Amino acid sequence: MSANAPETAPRKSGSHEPLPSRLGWLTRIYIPMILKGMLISLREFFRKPVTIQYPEQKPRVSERFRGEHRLTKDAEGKMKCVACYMCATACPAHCITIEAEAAPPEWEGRDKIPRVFEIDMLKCIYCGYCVEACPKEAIEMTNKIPQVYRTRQEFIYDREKLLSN
Amino acid sequence: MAKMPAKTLSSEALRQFHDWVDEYPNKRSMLMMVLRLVEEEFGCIDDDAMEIAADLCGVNVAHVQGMVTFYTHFKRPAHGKHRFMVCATLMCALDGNTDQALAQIRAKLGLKPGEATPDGLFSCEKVECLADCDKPPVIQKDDEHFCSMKGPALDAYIDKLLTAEGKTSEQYLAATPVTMDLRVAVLPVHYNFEGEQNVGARRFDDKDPYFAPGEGSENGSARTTGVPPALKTPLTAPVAGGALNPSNAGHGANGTSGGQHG
Amino acid sequence: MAETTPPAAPPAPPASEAPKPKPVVPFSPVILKHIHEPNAHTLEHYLARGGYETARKHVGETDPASLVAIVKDSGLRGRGGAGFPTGMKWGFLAKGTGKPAYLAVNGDESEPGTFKDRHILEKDPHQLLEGVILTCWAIQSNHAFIYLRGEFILGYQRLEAAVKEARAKGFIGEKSFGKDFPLKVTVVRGAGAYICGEETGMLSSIEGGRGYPKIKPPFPAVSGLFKCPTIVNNVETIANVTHIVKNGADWHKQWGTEKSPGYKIFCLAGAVKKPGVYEVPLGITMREFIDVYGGGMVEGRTLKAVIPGGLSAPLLTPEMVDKCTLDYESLAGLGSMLGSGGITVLHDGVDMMSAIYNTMRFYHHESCGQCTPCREGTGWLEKLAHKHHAGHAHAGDTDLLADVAKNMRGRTICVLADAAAMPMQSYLQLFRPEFDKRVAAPEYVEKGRTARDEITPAAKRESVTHGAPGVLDVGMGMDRV
Amino acid sequence: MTAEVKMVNMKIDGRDVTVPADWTVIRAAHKNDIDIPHYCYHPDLSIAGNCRICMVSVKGAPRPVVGCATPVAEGMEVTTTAAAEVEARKSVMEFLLINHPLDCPECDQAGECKLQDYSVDHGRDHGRFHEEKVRKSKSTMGPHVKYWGSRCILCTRCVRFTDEVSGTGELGIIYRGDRNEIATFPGRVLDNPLSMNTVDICPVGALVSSDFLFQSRVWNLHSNPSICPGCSLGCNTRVDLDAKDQIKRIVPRRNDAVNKEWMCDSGRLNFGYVHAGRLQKPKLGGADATWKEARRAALELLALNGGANTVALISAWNTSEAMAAILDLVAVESPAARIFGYGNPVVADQVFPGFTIYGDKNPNRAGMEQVLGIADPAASLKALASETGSIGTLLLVHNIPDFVITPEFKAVLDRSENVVLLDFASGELLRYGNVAVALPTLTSFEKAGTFVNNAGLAQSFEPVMEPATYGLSEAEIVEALKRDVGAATRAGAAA
Repeated sequence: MSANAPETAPRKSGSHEPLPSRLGWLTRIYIPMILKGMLISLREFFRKPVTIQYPEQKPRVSERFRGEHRLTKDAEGKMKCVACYMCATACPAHCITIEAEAAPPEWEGRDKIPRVFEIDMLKCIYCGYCVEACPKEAIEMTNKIPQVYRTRQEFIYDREKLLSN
Repeated sequence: MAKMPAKTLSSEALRQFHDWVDEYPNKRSMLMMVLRLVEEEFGCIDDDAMEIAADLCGVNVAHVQGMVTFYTHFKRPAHGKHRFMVCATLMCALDGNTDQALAQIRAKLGLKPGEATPDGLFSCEKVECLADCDKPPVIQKDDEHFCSMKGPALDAYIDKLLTAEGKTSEQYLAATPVTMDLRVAVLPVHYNFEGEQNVGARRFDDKDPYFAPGEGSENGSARTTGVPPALKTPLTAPVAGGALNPSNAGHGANGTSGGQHG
Repeated sequence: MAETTPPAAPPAPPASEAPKPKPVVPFSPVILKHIHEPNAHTLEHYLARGGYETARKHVGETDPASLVAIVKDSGLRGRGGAGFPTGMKWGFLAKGTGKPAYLAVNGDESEPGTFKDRHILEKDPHQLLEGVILTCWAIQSNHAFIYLRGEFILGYQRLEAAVKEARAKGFIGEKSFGKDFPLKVTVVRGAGAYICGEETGMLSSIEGGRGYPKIKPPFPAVSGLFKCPTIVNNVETIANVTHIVKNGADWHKQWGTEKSPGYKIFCLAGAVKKPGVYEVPLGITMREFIDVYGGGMVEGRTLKAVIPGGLSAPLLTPEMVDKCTLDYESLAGLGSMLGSGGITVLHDGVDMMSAIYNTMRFYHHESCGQCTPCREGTGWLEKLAHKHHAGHAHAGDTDLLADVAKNMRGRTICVLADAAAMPMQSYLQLFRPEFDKRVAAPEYVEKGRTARDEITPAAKRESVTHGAPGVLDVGMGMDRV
Repeated sequence: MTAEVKMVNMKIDGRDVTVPADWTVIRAAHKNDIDIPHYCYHPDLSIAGNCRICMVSVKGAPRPVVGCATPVAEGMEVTTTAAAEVEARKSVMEFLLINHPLDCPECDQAGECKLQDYSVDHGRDHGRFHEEKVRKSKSTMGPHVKYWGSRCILCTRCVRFTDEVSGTGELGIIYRGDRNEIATFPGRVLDNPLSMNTVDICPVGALVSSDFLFQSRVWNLHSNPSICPGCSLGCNTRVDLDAKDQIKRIVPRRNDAVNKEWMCDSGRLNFGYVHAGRLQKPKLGGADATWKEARRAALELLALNGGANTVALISAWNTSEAMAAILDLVAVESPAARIFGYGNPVVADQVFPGFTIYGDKNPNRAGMEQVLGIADPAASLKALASETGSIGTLLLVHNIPDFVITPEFKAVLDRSENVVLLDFASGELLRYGNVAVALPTLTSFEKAGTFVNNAGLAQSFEPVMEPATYGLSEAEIVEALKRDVGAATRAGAAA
């Protein structure tokens, strides 16, 4: 027993008598309460519903909602990602797969781009660490709610999908 | 020396070289003077001249290239036949003396510092102290040294050169000057050697006599150091950055000596 | 052939205005005595004025140690810039190493504002050569190198000719002056590198390398040229040797001050009426030198500052000029240095920001790039000075200048980093208000990341192509190092 | 120690240390586990003293000095962590980084970069340089080396390497001041057989291997020590593998008695055979078989006539353990069999001023001499080849990648009626019609063993990775065969 627990009258050990009820008789017959509940339900029939018809309807989400990922592009339309593996390193779910390759020679000032950039959305926990880790601001989270697909393969987003997401 | 330079030294120059051999404790220490010798012999120090100097002094040609690019007064192929070096250090630059000389050269030849005329006859550059600080501005033109070289003296001198070359000032003013490129040619970074993949660890199959018994390399012989590989891309810009762009002549661009902050 | 105009003849030294308690001895130029005579560079001219007599008398005859003693007694200090006592330096030469000893004469007069050696080399090369012969005998070296800067074209031709003449006459060669003293004199030409004026940088250049200074210790006197004991002296120092050996140590000491005996060639440039080279006794006042020898300031200008010892010497304000005498100690006391004796007078119309920017550009261009602080620091100083010059410096840039200059000092192999940092520190100390006037923008910190992100795509592309790959937008948490 | 080495006593950070008199401060400190940061200093190269990061304070000196160039002296007192040198290092670190592109995300060196390490240890946490950086060239130096100029800190280790160790001098410094770059002469390339050492000694990401370029981030690799089987020197190596146990690169491991810190390019790059062209399963007459079937067939062939017409032909690429195991097997199974050795043909040594690549491309020739008593594998094979008459069973323990079948070797094969092949590769040998049984073995990266190098130094190594195939080491195969024999004997006895 903790030291600062309030002191109460010691219960008689071994007593099995029920404690007296503190509810009044009106309450104990429950009918007014049932009526009250039904009234609330009835009122909500005429109000605007708070639920939405997902997935036909999409919810409005916060600006800071962490939805599906997107790979960003620079002013010239080239992907910003340099395949530094920072996101993959930071990812607690190990859902990011990157394979690097040399950037095309005509991309001035760029050495490396991802040949493969895949995110397994089934593994992803949407923590946003990848966005935090990115030194190039090349990955960000959209406010798209994760989609539903029929096969597991479809949940693996590749580079092109992420770039156009 | 797999690649033989296209040029050869004249017998006089070789005699001069052999005179020097006794003067120096070793051949390497003759390099400064040998570079002067080949510069005089060929008019400037180009790649062939460096090979010759390296051969004479028994040093690696990469070292000679390091020497030539370290010392700013060696004449390179990019420099004009008449190379104007205008002192731009404080004592000459005070009271606008350097600026005046440069302005005069520009008015006559259309050259800004760091530029050469398209025909390669004239070039102009800013250099650091030429050690005649009491009579600014100091200009060195190749092996000629001039004090207080501004105003009519400079104009007359340039006119004299123009006449000797059979050119006129107007010709140059109408032409677009070229930026002097003193950089060293290097292979671009995306260059791949023969049989090389861009990525991926490969089996090592060249140059090692054991691992390359006729297959792998087409001619069956291992490549040795010194034979330049066939280039897929022309041997020009070191960076995919176009440092030749005149507007780039900002802070310390590659090797454009004196061309800074034009 | 272009020819320099002969320098103005040094005026007769004023009779008696030396503030020294020492008896005033009238002084007439010693080394520069004949430079404005035509054909002074020829052997005939030199022989006619008693040339090579001293060398003939001593080489192979006198005990070398006694020559060293004479020079040591004379108190001759190195004229190249550091002012190290020459005789003492000769005494440090490692003996009994079994390796040959070398003499390397530093004629790479690269400090801007200095042009004295040019006159010795062009007008009186035999005088230098006799000094070389005597020095070689004194330090028992059989091989002397004379390293000239590449710009001394006439000087090289005349010195080379002089060496040939002396060789033909038997002054140098297998048997110098017929004595059993083989001596080789080799002239090496530089090609435009300030750093080769630094003694070990010059040795590297003579060895056929890039002019990279070497780590000291070991000092050249122990392991220098080709890893052999080497004495490095300035051209003027060596030229002095003949006169000191000829006339004795006391003769030399009759001029100058207690610690800076003798006379020295000073080069005067800038806003004076009569710039040029002047040989004066050490210890005369700076004012006297500027007003009497230099003929005073140019018309309509007043003195703003004086660079007393070549470009790297800290500046003197007019008040300091009044207190200054031309000797090593006085200038050191004023926080500057006598250096190589290149005095540049800046008038009141000089924009100090322009001057410091020019100075910093010089050091940036001339840094050899061997040590990190100098290689990177000189460029940084230039860029910051350029911002002040162009008037778009940020608040804090001026303090940064001071800090960068401080960080460069004393952390490199040679003193070029110090030579670049010293004028910067001096300008900052003396002309700080002019720096502050050019500060246009608030501090960087206030701009922060968002400001950077607001760069328009076009501007960004522009900077990307101008900057190094990936310079602009690389993060890793330290994005603006 | 025959020569008397003069020792001096000195103090580093308050610790009394005794070191040889010709050492420098940094070497004395490193020897005593006191870390002094350094870029240009390398124990096997000359002293350049240009990076200026190894600043230490020496009692009596007015300002910090560089540890790499300061000789030790009796009674010297050095501090490495006092305010003066910490401040000096901080400023040097800042200077090093101002023109550095900070492109760590794109740089292969990230994760093993001295700039990163020392920046954390000695640098400042923010930058004060807002100006435009100096641009430098990026270039391909040679077939295996690329150069990123703007990352270069001009420590000149690579230049000193080509001057002093490889002696080929392809590299030089060009330009001046902060425009300095490393470059080859136009038309010449850095293609000496030791070129990739420059990548190793580059403390930053300026020189990178074009073979490892963008292959992996180094923190995703795991490393294990090994011994290079490329030649008879037996360079000590570190094998870096990725998460899928694929070898990504091989780099030298310091061993002053063998290879110092160098290694040849060929040894670094010759690991392709581990992951490709492997013999995956035992083969019986050209068709896949189970281990059990293959073992039974092998035993039958070996035991033919008590081994009277059996020859064991063992290559000098095998570990000493494998040779001993085979010897063991032969003794049990075919006591009358004869044992011969063979190996790669020996070519001329490639001698460099600081390193030798041996022409004897057999890692364990000395081990073969010790275990099998065959000093010259080539002569041994020649002796076998000069015989006539058929060989009943040839137990061929091969394990040589990229083996070129010589006429002599072919003659031996042709004379053999049945060949029992132990090899890891599914190469040309397997296609010989008379290879009756082929048992997959393991490469030296996948098994433990010992190579004895040409100096007689036995170097043991452990597997660096899980086997890539269903192969077994020779010792395991022999063990299983012996078990089979035992089982058969027991069964026979029971019957």
